[in-house]
Amino acid sequence: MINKISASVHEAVSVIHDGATVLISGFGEAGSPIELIHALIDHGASDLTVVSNNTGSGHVGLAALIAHRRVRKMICSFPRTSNSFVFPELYRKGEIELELVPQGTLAERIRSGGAGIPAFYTPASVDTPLAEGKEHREFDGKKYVLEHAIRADFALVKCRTADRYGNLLYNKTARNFGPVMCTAANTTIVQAAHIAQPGEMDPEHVVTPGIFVQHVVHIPEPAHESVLIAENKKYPW
Amino acid sequence: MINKISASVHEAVSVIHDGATVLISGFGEAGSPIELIHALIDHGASDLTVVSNNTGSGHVGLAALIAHRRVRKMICSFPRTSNSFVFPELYRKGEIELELVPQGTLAERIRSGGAGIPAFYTPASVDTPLAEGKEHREFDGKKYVLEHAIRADFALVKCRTADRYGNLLYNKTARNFGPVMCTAANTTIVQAAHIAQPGEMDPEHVVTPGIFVQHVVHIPEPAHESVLIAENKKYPW
Amino acid sequence: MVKDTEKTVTGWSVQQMAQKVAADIEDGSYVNLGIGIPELVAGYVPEGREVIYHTENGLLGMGPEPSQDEEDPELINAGKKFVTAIPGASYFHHADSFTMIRGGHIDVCVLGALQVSQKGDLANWSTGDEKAIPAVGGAMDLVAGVKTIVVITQHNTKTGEPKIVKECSYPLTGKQVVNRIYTNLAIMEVTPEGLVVKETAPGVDMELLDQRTEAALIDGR
Amino acid sequence: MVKDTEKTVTGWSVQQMAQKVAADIEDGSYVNLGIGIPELVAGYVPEGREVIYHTENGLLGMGPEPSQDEEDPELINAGKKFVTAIPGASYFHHADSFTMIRGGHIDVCVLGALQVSQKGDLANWSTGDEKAIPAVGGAMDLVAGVKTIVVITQHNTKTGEPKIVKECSYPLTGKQVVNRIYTNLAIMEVTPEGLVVKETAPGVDMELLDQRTEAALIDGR
Repeated sequence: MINKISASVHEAVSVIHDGATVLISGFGEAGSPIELIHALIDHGASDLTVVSNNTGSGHVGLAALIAHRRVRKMICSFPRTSNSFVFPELYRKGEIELELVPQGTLAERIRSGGAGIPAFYTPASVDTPLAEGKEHREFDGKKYVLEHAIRADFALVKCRTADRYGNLLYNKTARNFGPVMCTAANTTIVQAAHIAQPGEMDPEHVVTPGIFVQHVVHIPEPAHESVLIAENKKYPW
Repeated sequence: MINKISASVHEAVSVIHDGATVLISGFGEAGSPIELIHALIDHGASDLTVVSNNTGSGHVGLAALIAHRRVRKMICSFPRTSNSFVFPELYRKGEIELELVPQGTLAERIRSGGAGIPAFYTPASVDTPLAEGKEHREFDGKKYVLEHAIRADFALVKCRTADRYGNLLYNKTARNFGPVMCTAANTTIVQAAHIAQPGEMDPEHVVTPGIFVQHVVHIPEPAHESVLIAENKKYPW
Repeated sequence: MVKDTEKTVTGWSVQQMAQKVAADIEDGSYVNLGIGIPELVAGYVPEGREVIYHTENGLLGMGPEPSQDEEDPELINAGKKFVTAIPGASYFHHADSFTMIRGGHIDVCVLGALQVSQKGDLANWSTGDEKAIPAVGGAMDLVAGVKTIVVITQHNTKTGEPKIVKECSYPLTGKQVVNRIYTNLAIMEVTPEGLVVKETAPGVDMELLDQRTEAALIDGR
Repeated sequence: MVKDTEKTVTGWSVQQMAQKVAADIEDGSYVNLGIGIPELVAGYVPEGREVIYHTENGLLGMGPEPSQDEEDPELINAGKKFVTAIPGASYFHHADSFTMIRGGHIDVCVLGALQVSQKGDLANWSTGDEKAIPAVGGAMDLVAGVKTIVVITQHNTKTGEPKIVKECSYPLTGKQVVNRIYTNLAIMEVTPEGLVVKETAPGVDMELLDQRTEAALIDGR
């Protein structure tokens, strides 16, 4: 019987090795797999390359992972937000690398990684510093830049509901990067607030088919990053 | 008020001009917009380039469109099936052009057309006759071929349910090429068996967001191609 | 030789600018609003028009701000503010969201600017300051893909520097991408002939506008 | 100098071949079955194993054939036959379906063949006949993307020609893509050293196999 549900969050992330590339879902706090990230901090893997739209807020979640100096390099589109202090400070000191990628290019590079497309052309960033040094090409008289797929060792993704096959449903705009990230990692680890029985999800509604998911962890009441920040929490507590 | 619902199937297809490129959804009969195709035959546009996975069966739907000599060129992955006679006969006589494309490459070329990606690399068809004369390139020691996006003037798509915004739900494996084709045409015309009120569809379940659809036609009981063929029907009746 | 009037004329308020932008958005348009002043535009859609808002983090059919007890940290816009979803909305993932943007499906994008050039070049993501944390978000995809790019901005910086310039000195977001510019002083259109002034705010004439603008302007009022 | 036994030995039935293939598919595998003989494999999954079937027209979790009154023309497989969906299934569009294929997410694909070469080249879509209507479907994507490509085929054509050859004479579906070959006479594995015979059908020895095969064979039984 296929059963992708892990016994614990710590077991689920225990496979993550030093030097790994890790995709982390979320747009701001929406969709950020905060319990998986905290378990990753406990687990201790370091020298990570993290691909995520932002760099986390306050001293919890992704910001805490960075604060613990586990991240060598961030690949993201928007590394600063109102409550992000950790990344900016390390970046200014030259102690963390940054690859800045336009948001749509980031999403498409990840999708391509999952879809076996090694590279594609996009008009985004042409004639800007972000396209400098990259290969350009004209199609129908318009300029495009070649962008390469992102594939990762692991993906950490938050969703609303999962079943033992790894089929996933998301919640509103917390869906964001989750579905494409699930496809682009060798091992995708998902935290789900609800566990459904197979067949409970209408096959018309499944957003991420189980084939893209390797491990599911049941986190019934995931924390809200903004609430933790308002409470001045710092991980580990 | 946005209302994309057309008064009639004939009004909906009346915009299609001679020489147009038309995407037609469906995998075999599943998802084939047979009423839209019949209206297109009545409308009379010719010299069409049609992009569809197959070439139709019997003497109805896409096969009838081809039989009426409205199609100059087919772009498809599998132009013959058990009941397809029309295309094979014209093809053997050299009276219709064929661009044969691997099925996954066809889907990805259409998706790219809809996504503003002019070209991408794929491993499919490398070292086969279908890649001959195309640009090849190595990424990480593996060979890939460059494929170009397909964009069309029109898309004819069948779905189960639509609302006035053009949001769509599909039915089972009749979904197939519909969602990507909706994105890749200047004008997407959809036939829907049911019309829903805005908000009736759960926003989590919408498969094609309305932005990709221009016209919706209500066809309450669409014909089944296989039933028509079993009855030896020929369009126009 | 700065006249008194030049110093005191402030032109339109940001609300009035937003109203001008909204008036020029056609019924049935799909619109993406940038963070900040562009968000005001949603409040001024004229009676009888229906406009659908897209937010690049995965929602088409974004509705107004929720009441405080309806706030949902998993229903936010690209500026990470709480929003709602209208009946007829849909959620989707980021690659699909940027299919809408890059694929030319969004009709209008309203963005803020650091600088706009007379050729329509836009700089709105970085001042090039070495110490700043560079952050681009979806701006480069938006200007590359959306059919009409509208800039809404103060005509000058707080220190009086021109923002409508001959050439942008800041790093570009995109080259020749802006179609129309709405400032507190004027509405301008980028044309092959140059930057054409379509309307000026009360108390603003071409002389004053030229003094506040580095770009060459064509009077098209 | 053809011996009597060579003419009469037919080896395994297609059902037995399908059973051999099924026995070698691991528990929990995601499997795509080609049209025809490959479809038989689904009937022989050993007790206690759960295998998920993918059909490239947009279904993961394909179940067995429906009863006649459950047949739904909008629920079909890649061979356009009526199928069912298991609890835990999902529907998706073609680009997502080929993300599964091209992206390396499918574990095993079982395909028929016109010819397989000793290096694992596969020809299964065209005999190159000028009058034939060329049709490729998803075969080229499958062989390019799926982790393990298994061929199930009669060892020889109806007229006795070898199908396991040194070099394919028919147009290729893919080069060096096949991992294992199951015929009525033997199970063979494509290795860097060459084509290794892992098992032979009752009454089949290497001498008979060599006579029925154009490719060079290594006895690895």
